[in-house]
Amino acid sequence: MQRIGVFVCWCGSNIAGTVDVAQVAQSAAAMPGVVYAKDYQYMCSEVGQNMIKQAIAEHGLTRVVVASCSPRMHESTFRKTAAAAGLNPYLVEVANIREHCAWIHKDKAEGTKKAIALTRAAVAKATLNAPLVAGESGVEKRALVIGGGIAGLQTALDIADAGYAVDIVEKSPSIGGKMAQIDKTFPTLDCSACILTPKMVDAATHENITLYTYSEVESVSGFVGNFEVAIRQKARSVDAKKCSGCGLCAEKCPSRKAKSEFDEGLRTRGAIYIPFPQAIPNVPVIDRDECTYFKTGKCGLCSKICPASAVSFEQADEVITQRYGAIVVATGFDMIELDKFGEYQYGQHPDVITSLEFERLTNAAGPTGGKFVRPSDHKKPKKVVFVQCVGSRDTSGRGKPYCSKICCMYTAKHAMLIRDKYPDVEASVFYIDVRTPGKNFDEFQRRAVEEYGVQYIKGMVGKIFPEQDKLMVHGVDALSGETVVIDADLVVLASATKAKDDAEALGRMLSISTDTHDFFTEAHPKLRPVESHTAGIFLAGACQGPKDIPETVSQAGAAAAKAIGLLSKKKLVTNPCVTTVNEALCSGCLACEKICPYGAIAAKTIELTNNGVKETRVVAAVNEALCQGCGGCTVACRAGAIDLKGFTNRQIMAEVDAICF
Amino acid sequence: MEKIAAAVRERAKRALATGEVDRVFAWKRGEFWYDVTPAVFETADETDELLWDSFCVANLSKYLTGAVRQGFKVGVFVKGCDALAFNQLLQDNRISRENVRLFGLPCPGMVDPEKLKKAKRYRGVRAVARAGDVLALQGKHGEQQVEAPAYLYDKCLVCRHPNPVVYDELLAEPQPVRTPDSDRFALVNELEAMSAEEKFLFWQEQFDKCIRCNACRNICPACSCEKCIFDNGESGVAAKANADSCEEQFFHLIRAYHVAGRCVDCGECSRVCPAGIPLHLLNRKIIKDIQAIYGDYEAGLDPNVPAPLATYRLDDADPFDGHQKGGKK
Amino acid sequence: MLLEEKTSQEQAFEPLIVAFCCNWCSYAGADLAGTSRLQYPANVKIIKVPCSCRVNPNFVLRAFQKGADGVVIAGCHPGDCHYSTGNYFTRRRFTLLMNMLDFIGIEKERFTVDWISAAEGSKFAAVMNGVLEKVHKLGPNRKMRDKRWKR
Amino acid sequence: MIRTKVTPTTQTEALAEVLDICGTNAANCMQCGKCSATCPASSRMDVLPHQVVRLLQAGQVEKVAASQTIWSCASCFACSARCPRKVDPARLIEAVRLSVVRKAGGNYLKADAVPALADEAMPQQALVSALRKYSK
Repeated sequence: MQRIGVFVCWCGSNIAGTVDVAQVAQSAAAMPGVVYAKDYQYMCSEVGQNMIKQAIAEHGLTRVVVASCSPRMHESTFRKTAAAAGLNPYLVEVANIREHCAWIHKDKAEGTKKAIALTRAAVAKATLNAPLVAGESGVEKRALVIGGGIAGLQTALDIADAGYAVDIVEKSPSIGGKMAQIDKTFPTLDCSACILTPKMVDAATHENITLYTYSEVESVSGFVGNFEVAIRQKARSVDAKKCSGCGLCAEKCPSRKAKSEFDEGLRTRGAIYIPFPQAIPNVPVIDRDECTYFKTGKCGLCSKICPASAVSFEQADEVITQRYGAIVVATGFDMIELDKFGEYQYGQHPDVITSLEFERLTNAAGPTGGKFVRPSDHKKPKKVVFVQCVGSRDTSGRGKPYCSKICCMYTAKHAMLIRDKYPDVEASVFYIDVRTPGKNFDEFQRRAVEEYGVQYIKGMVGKIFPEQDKLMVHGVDALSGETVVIDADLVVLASATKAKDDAEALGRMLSISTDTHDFFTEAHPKLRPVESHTAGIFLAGACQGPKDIPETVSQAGAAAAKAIGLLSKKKLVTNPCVTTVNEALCSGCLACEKICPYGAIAAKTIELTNNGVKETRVVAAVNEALCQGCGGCTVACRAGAIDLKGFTNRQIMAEVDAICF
Repeated sequence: MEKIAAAVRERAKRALATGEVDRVFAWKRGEFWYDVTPAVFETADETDELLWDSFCVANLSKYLTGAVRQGFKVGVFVKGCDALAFNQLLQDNRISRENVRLFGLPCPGMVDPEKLKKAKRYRGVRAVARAGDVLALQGKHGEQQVEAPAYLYDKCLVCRHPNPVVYDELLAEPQPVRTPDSDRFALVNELEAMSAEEKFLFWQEQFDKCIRCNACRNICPACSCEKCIFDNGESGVAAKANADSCEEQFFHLIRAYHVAGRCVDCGECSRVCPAGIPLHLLNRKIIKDIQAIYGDYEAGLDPNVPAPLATYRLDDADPFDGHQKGGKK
Repeated sequence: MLLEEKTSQEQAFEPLIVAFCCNWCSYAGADLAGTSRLQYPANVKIIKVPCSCRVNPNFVLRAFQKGADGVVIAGCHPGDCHYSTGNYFTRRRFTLLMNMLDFIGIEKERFTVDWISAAEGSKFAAVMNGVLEKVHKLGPNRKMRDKRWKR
Repeated sequence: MIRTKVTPTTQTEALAEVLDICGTNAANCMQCGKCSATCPASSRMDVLPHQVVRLLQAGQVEKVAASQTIWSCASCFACSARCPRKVDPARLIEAVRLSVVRKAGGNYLKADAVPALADEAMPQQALVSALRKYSK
């Protein structure tokens, strides 16, 4: 028989106002197994806690029930109290008589009755509580960063600087991401490459950082502190060890049809190519879908001319398996397709371009060598029209309902840069609202209007008609109530941002959740913005939601800090409320294994003697380090062979019985 | 049928004689002419007793669990429903495919002695021979021929799989399917249409008859737990005594729930129930719901397709989201 | 039974509702209902489970046996499960159980599953009030009840 | 012209009638002006479509009802097709129009009078729209 102590808290008048606490204590004293019952004003106070400790010692209590506020509030407090008195902390149960009782009922008799019932349930459960010991698991001192854009680079550098090994997995042939494509950055207008390239070099040369470019995460298993990740390094068809990066192959490659991803398709590249001059690693890659050798078996020119004989057509994908303590997801974003916005003529007319294409067009290293000309006839435009919110804040289904956040600023930047370099070019911006919250952001946008004379028009563009060599942009000035038309030479569309197409698939692989737009969800929108719901996996940058560079970098730093905090731990305490298998009852049907979201259950073969006959039998076995204690398997198990510690079938049934008493 | 029976006997004999298998699970004559009992044959000589006739209704698959575990190589005869059961046991890891030689027997439907009895065809019969759908009842006073379908088990009349869905070799020509699948839910539909009160009274009357003999459980190919939760004192739900009708409700609901998505609808539970409780209706209700809500799934057809309760879809029907607020999508 | 007697008995009917709430969403939602001082009748008694997928149909039937007039299971919204997939299984399991209860004549209204997030304190109170109202209309649950059980 | 101050309100019967007829929600509009920019008939309008929606948001149904706009709208639904917020300005305008013609004697045109007025060169779409618009 257990010796149970019940402690009823007044919580000042919070509970005592609607519950007769003395009567609860009195009724509790008569419950089976209860040897001590007491009420006190504040059980969580030092005096209250001492009262519990003293009672444990004096009355030899084997179980403690505290009837007080929600266990979400003070369960850990009372567990520590019990532990201090030498009792296993998991022998404590909390009856929630504040949030679930005192605060919702007005009638004292009714409240008291319910408080007694809840206490009875807690006593019944506590009777069946078993001492539990939290397990420990080690921490692999290595972090994985998925994505080699500015978010991933910053995270990796911060973690590496703290002294931990970091691997960066980047899908494309070079690190750098979207920021490498950008010409200038707002609101300071420094050159994007000038501030990014040093970071890329830092990452490439850092002794603690390993780069896996042209690679993808193939599978993830394990748990916080002990993830096991398989990384597929796609075949570059060039031996990185031999290659000197001279670029001769890319220059001589006769296949010239492929569109350069880096230049947003504004120019072509060879089948063997280096994505951009500052690419890291500076090793070309063969696009096997474009390469004549891979398509027909003929050519092989690159291989013949390579002075280092680095070209290797036989190279195959390689799968690298590595263990990590923490994972940071920094996969970034993309721009939406504009095929549903026919009225803007994008894709129909070469002089209607997206903002990212505009970045390449004005970049000194871009397809025009920095010369500001329009794509159709390479003439310098006289009038440029910018359209904001192309697909952003759109609930009609053509675009995305959210604000893409960065377009107001980069459009102001584009317009300002044009006016700065070419005062003879007119720039107009169609906008719905201008949103510039950020340090020096509004000043920046106002400067575009006030100093650079950019024409801001509140309103949208309804349609664009090409007329001779002009684009007639028909819009509205909503403020003056006039319809407007501009004979533009170039139209730049600020298309909405979106999550990466494969974000949801990656989320599933990592078992982290995504929102309706496939951005990864943070554990708490305010208080845990860089953690995912899965312990040990953190989020950085625009994969979590639209972000500009300063925000991305600060989130990357925050994610790094969280990862460092995790990696610096010697041991992680695991949740002791995990499932266990009673092998004698287990039939080995593995229904439990099939529904476990953590892969914590596996088959195990045991040998046993059944009535003198030797048998081998398959049973389920739980990896306690992987189990998170949801208990779903316990229901899948018909025989009740698998049970959840802390929430056993018997315990919950005892609660049901006590409530229905 | 007698011709096939000879082939069956011959095949079993050969399997044992050549050491192809260590044991053969089949049927032999019981005490009465209508009484056929499952039997284990260990030597070739014993197989003379082996038979295949219109009363071989017993499903042999479930007996495999013990023998296979002890490492024996077993040959077993399976009818259509038995093969579904075999697959279900396979899915539940209760047997291993490698240790079993499956002899498939297309089944013309089994004869229900109770129906013969009710039709007053019972008296004086010594043996029953069968050719196609004609039964020859041989008695003291000569032979009497009757149409077999009138005397088949109800479950055989709505049989969906007279031919085994899995086998190593088939020992006879395949049989045609008698009736469309929809027929088997006729009674379920009738019950569903009743009021809550009528339904409850119907089932209470049925469950009250239960004597907790556990025959339904023991015959069921999906009920193959090492130790049933109702036999386990530690589980908190164990109860054998018929103390209160509510316990029978509990038992039968949970029994049906435990085979949800795993029941092959062989109908054996109802056949063996000494109290005549139509237990298969509970199972069929679940089968009907699963098909309606989660799409076509038939337990025992393919052990590699995940069972409905072992999987989910993001866009599953949600009867509980009356508010349509909050959450994702 | 005299009419008067019947009415007084109906008035005296205090239904017992057992609610299983998942730790991460619905239990927190119930806490929020308390913190926001929202009212719902004292007849609802909450049992905490880690996830709605921890609720075994055995528990539901046990509650009915032992005298509950209604049973509620509350979990995170599908897609929001703390354990990522738990409530998808809850949804399938109890869709089938609810239909089965209905099939043997236990009114569907006595058994409720709902998705209540940690932020939905008001929804928690609304769901509980709704359940109470429905169960009040149906009256005491005498079906499935253990006859040895007395309240 | 003398400007009078208006008091924005959503609590007018006239507005309720209009919203009831069209079943769309003017509050979804964020005044981007896409409708006005798109409208092929805007040249004949005194009040632009986005201003119609704004006036309705503020409960100023009479101003819309008195405008030329509701009779200039060809109900081509280009605005509705391109509206990023699913506001459906064409239906709102149609609703105001209906609220006017439904008033006793408010019929703008009798159906019998149409053939004489019909223009051979007029596209079908406009013809049907006109019938819908003027003959309620």
